[in-house]
Amino acid sequence: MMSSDLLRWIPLIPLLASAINLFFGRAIGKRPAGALASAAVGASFALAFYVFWQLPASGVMRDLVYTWIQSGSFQINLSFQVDALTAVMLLIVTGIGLLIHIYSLGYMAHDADMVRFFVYLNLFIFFMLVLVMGDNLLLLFVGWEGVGLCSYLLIGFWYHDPNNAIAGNKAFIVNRIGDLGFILGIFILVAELARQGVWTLDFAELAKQVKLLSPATITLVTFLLFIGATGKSAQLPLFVWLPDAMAGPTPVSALIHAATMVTAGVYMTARLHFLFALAPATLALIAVVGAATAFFAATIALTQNDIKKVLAYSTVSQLGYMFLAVGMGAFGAAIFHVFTHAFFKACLFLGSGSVIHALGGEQDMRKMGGLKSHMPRTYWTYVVATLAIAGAPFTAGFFSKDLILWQTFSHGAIALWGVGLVTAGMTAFYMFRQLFMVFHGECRADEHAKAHLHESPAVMTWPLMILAAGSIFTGWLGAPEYLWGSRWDHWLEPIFGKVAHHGAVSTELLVTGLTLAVVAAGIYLAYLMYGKPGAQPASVPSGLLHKISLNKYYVDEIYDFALVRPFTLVAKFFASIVDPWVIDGAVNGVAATTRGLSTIWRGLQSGNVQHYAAMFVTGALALLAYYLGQLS
Amino acid sequence: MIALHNYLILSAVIFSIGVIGVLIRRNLIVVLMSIELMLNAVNLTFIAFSRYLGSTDGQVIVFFVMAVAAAEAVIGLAIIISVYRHRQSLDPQEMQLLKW
Amino acid sequence: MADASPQLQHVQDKLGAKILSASEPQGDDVIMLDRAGLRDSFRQLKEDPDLSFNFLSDITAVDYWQRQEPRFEVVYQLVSLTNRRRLRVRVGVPESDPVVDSLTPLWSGANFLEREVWDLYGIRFSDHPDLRRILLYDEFTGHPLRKDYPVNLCQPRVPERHVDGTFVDERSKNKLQRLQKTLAKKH
Amino acid sequence: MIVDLAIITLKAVLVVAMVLNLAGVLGWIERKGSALIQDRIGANRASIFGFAGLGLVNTLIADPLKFLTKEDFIPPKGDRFLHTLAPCMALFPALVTFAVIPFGDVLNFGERVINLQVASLNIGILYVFAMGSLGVYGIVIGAWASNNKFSMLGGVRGSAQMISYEVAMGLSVIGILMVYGTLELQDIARDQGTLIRDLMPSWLSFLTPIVGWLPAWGIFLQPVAFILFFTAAVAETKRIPFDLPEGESELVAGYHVEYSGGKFLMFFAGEFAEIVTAAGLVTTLFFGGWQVPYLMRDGFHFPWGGTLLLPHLLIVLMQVTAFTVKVVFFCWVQILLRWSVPRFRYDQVMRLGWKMLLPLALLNVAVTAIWIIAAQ
Amino acid sequence: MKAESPELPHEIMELQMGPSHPATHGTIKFNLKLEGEKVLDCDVEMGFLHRGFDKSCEQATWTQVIPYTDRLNYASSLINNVGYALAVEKLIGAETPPRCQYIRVIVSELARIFDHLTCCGMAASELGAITVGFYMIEAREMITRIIENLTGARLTVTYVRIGGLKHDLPEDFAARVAATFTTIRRLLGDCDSLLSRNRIFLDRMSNVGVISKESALDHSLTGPILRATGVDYDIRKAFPYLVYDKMDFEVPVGSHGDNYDRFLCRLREIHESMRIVEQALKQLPVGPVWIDDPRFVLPEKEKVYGSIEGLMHHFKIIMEGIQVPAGETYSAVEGGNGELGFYVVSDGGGKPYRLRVRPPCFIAMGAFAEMIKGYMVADIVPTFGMINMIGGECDR
Amino acid sequence: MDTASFIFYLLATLLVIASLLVVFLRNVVHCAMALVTALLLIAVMFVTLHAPMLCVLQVMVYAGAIMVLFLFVIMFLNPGALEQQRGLWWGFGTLLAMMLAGVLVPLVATSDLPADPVAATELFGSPEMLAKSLFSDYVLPFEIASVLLLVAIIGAVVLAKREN
Repeated sequence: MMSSDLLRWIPLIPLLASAINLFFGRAIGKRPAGALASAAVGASFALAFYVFWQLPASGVMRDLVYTWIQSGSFQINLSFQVDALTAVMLLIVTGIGLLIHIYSLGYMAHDADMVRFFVYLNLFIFFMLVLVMGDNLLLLFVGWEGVGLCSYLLIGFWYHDPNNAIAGNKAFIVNRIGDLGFILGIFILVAELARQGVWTLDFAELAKQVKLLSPATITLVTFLLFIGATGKSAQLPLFVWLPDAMAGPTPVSALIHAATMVTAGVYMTARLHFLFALAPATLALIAVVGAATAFFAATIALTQNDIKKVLAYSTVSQLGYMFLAVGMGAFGAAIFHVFTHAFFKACLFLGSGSVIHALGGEQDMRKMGGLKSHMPRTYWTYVVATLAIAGAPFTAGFFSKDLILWQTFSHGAIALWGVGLVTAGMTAFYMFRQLFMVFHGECRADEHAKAHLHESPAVMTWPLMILAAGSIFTGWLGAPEYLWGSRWDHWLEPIFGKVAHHGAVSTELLVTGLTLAVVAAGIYLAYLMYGKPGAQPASVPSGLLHKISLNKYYVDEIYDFALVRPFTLVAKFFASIVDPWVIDGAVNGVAATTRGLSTIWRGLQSGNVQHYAAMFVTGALALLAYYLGQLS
Repeated sequence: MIALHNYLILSAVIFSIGVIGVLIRRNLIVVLMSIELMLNAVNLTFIAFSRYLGSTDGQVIVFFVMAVAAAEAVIGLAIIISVYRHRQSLDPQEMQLLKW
Repeated sequence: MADASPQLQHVQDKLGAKILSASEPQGDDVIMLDRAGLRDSFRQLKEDPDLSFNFLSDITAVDYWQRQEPRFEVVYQLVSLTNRRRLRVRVGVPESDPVVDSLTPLWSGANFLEREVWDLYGIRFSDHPDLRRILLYDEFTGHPLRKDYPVNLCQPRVPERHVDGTFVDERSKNKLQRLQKTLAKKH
Repeated sequence: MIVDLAIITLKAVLVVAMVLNLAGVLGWIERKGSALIQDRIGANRASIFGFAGLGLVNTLIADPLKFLTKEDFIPPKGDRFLHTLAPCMALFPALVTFAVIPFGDVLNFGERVINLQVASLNIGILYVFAMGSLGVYGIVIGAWASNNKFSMLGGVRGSAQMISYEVAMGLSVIGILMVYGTLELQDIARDQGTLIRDLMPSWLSFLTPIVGWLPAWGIFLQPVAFILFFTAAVAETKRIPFDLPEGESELVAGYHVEYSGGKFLMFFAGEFAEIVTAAGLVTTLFFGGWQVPYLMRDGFHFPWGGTLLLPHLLIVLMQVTAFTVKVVFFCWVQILLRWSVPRFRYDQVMRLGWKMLLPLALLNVAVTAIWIIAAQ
Repeated sequence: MKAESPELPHEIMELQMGPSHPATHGTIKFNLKLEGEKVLDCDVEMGFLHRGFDKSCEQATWTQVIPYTDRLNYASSLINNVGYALAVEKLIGAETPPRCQYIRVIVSELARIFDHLTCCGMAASELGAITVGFYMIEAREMITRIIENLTGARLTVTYVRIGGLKHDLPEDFAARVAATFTTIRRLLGDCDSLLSRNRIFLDRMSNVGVISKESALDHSLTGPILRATGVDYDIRKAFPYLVYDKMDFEVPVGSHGDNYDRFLCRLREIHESMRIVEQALKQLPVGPVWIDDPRFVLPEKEKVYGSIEGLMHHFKIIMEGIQVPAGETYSAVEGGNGELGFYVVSDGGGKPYRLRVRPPCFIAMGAFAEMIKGYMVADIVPTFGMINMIGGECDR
Repeated sequence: MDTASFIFYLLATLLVIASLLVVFLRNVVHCAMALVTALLLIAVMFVTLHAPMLCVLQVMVYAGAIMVLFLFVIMFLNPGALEQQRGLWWGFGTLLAMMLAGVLVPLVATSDLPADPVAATELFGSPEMLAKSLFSDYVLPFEIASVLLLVAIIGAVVLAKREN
């Protein structure tokens, strides 16, 4: 284990920048403030890269800042650690973060509150880094809550529109439900370990001591932790907040709600893999939830018309894939998908942002089309990213998704694999649907928007291009054995152990081929329905299923009907009956009683300080006398 | 040599005398001064313990007590001035706004 | 009167009937003013842009006891700083009703000067804000610059006045009381 | 044991006698000095059997005699006890402060090594401030016990002024303490025996030929601190331009307006003793104390090479003389100041203390700290 | 006793400054209302030095009044002499010979220098700059010596007579004056460098005791206090008397009306006065110093001792006084502190029927409360100092 | 009786007397002066307990600053009248406090405490030692104390300032 004071600066630099912008941002101006924020993340990225480079093959770097909580033998440090897993996450957070900061310089250039935006964004980076770098569960939880806060702030960034504020609230509340599970899990974990005489929340220590726990406890703990993950990572049934979160600025959607924060659940499970690995029941549940989420979200994405909503549901779907992998125990594959997904999804979001930017805020795909010629760079990067997410061969998505599907298949979960396969096809379909609706065909935008069509500035397109490149090449790190082999698994080996390879290469190839076929079918279908010259994207046949999908399975309505309404009713009942009669009655009754009694006792309340002091002394006297009596 | 008891008894006596002042004096300034006396009795205890246990901590705490006493005196006297401005009196027994 | 200087003529034209008489002894411009509406006359002298006697130099009085009627004359010295001219204003005040309009509303400087005239001549000034004795002490009887004030008159001795806020100790208080008693016996 | 006690007593008596005598002499010097400045003759009336020539001696005796034979007036409504106590409280701190000021290096007397300082405290300078802060009581109590509004105003002014300037004074000394790294005044005085070239950091060695020959006196190392300290010290002695508590033309004589005779003499002597103490402090902190440049324990060692060995007693004598001369010089500076400048107004004094001296002192501390770190 | 008003009366301290207080040189008393050290209100109580000047004059012959005038503003007694003589001469209708007029100008200006040096020096020393005060007193002492040499007295000179002067200038007068002025200029230079640009002194003087131009006129202020506010009202220029119209001098005016401007005005007036004296000495004509009118002029001593007519003449003038024609007049000169006016009423007898002095510092004290309100206790010292209240003149 | 005991008992006697004077004198200024005396005696006691630094601080801070502040306020308010008669309450309060002493004294007297001081090193109670302790182990309380003082200053200014 290495120790390095360097680590603390990785999160601290963005925090400092955030503080500087918070206090002096207005003074130093919008652009310098943005540049400062970007530079801070850049510095963090450089440091992270340096750390990544310096990281010994099997080593862990650690930086103890100070002891945070010291209570008996229970000690929580404010300390950071970097191991292989964290290093990857670090690079994702700071790297993608940097690109998105730069992109935001262009995207937010006309916003009056740009300084505030960067304050939040830097703060988010800080918390995300705390989340991934914390060496104990409590610190992780701090980061977890911190990113939740930043997410809330950024979703409601344009708080003048009440809908945005409501979306922010929704995200926050839904996350709370998950967090409740999460913190309960932590409590139970601490309590159970403490019963065994171990007071710790350090990951390293936990990994050693986890054997002390009974299987039932582990299952309970992991289940509760997973509830937290479903909240943060938008899994069934707590996914509803993510699509609404698109109310925030697009760079936020790209950074927080696609690339980094929502993958925190995956990261958490991976970080605690030693715990989850001991809970097969939870893993099974995770797998089922993951697959179901993937499928379910994909079906919704098929019909959405809002460019960002499609991407949002696609994110939920992809997160489902990740959890599917987790459920299979293939943590490495899950993290790999997190990694590749970060690139192409960020690219897609930023591309959509570029489109929205060009169209002056228009998000409805039915009012787009034919943008290919107007925005060539955006278009081509978008194509690359779409291919990647769809799983076209030799793109990043191909490798990572294929790995997950293969792991599922090879673990024998054929049913789940089937779901995944269909989802892959649907992914290809809705992504290409989107591509065709946005960039191909005729332009359906209104005249005013048309006149302003333009390619985005270089600060926005350059990140796009870098991300597009990443969407292709990052996958090559994790190529299957039949190609050049996975460096990825090798890298994560010290954490997750050696990846076992079941099944024959031929089977694997067969499965891959099957996947490709389904994907190709999806793409073709999309072409037929939306991309073919003469297709009318706006008037696609509508049936019951389509309607259900378009309305997102009425999940919000169901929640509203099943949960919110009853709650409101109960609340109304309490407000109109219980509160005025029972509670107020009790309170008033107590007050009346008190008043009655106090008429007797108020003689003591002379209002004279010295009388009170005398009573105080009398009390102390009594206590001391009692103590003296005990002594003798 | 003097035992630690002696210091403690002395400081207990001083403390009790301070309590008398707090209880009976009808001038807020003297009440505040009595509180200072009580604080000093406690300080003496700390120093005596520090000496007899060979630990610095007692002295450090007395240092902090002094800082707090300074703050307390400043605020207390400022309050007394305000009170005097409004009520033209320093008698705590005349200040009975808290009386039911 | 007929050969009045242009300046004096001007003043006469402006004030008209208020002027009882005008003369120029030793080249000074002197006017006698009517006691009634005195302040208005002075206001006109001060504020009329043609006259603009804006500077009150002095106020005093003369007691012509048994020489002329009215017995007192209050004498004002005015200066016009703009025209560089002086004007002396005399106002007759009868002994029976020694009251003159105060000029303090017009010139703050008149405050002390009128107090002095009151102190020494006993001429009162109506509307004066603070007509107290100024040079003499409060217990002084009579007004010494009147011609009928005997030069060798004895004035009452007065004990030390106790002013709130000064410290008078017991010993001095007893002394004072003794003094007051002896004084009371004498009078 | 007995001998030690005797030596300490002797030192104490010597120092108190020196301070008191110097204070008395200063009374005469002030008269004569002001007369010198103002083209007057000055005090020339005190004579012994018609012989006025020995003005110093005569005045030294005549002044206290005159005071002591005057009526000791206590205001009838004043507080008799405190009125009597106050002058003692004013004089006492001024006298005892000198205990920690060294007036020479060690005196070797056979086997015995005598430290030429009454009390060697490792908290030396803090003791000075502690005693200084007690000096306020003389003023406040005297002012209150006189039961006079003018003295009350003077007392209020005095207490505010002294507390304010104590802060500035304390902070200005911090720089010196940082440089010499000790609170003990004898050590500070000893440290000033080195030369600047010994303290010069290597990256400033090119300056050594220019200033290296200077002794490492506080004035060269902490010039700003000297100005601040001296200003605050003058303010602490309550003399012009800081004589607000007395403010003779506005408050008559301020806090000692109701004092006469012997008690007034004590206030008077206290003020001059404070001058001497202030001069002693300035000398010790900034002007090498008893150090004679280049004079080491065995003789002169000149920076340009020469050495002149001297007998021990002569060296001690030179040191004590040097100290005395420096102290007298700074007393004279204060007297000169008193006759040269007008008096501040109360608010101006406060403004100077809190808005000028205090920030400057803080800045000086910060700069010194940076310098010390940089020099390491 | 509970105070109902939000004003906090108990915090207002009543302080009685004077009549024997170092700041109130001359006897005067201020009843101050203080809030902390801030002056809220000031009531001036005067009259402690009241001698009954007016009443005394009514009992003395016209000539016997002259020593009384010495004691008005004793710092500039020569000006008082001159002012009184001018007033009586105006009533008589006599004009003195040119040499007499020149000498009167010279002595007036010497007295003015004396007065201003006293004022500035005392103000400085009251502010603690005692050395500067002593320098100015030293300069004043030189003037005193000249005056002593001329008149035989230092303060109460009684030099001017109705219709002339006690005697002509001594032989070496011009040389003495020249030597003295050199020294005074050097001393004033010292004072200037020690004081006028001294930061502490500036802070104490400037923006203290401010009175506006309008308020100053309203309060009938004259002299340096009025001129410091920017009004160039100087009797010597506005209503020239004697031979001031033949002199080349400036009237220094200030701009702020604060103590510092008053101080500077007085300092510059000293320089102007020295210029006037030098000019007058240069232009001094030869001739008699008495008017040629036996009704008012004492006969020469030889005649008094040598002839019965002379003796009778002398006896009549001394015992009955000169017979001033009945009438009344007002005549003003520029005194040290401002317009020094004499209102003279004669009933034709040998004694004044009424003699009124317009005392400039009495009137200035009327404005003192206005000047000091809102400033601090310590500001009373320079403000009062720059008014230069002289008890003899103020209370008479 | 050895010297140390003699000094202790002398100081203790004086201290008790001074404390009683603080509480029972009727004139506020006299009370304050008695308190100053008590504080100085405690400072001396600090010296005998090897805490010279705190002795100086006691003199500087308590006697030199806080008590001057008290005097300042007493003079500022200058409550002319002496305190009113105390009546019954007087006896009751005194009795109560005496009872407190009656409990406290046996309580501390019977506890098991070291009878002899630990041999003090040269550095014990010196500024260096105090400073080291203050700026290493107690640096956070130190900072908090400084913030507290700042707050006290601001609070005092706000409280004592007159509204206009």
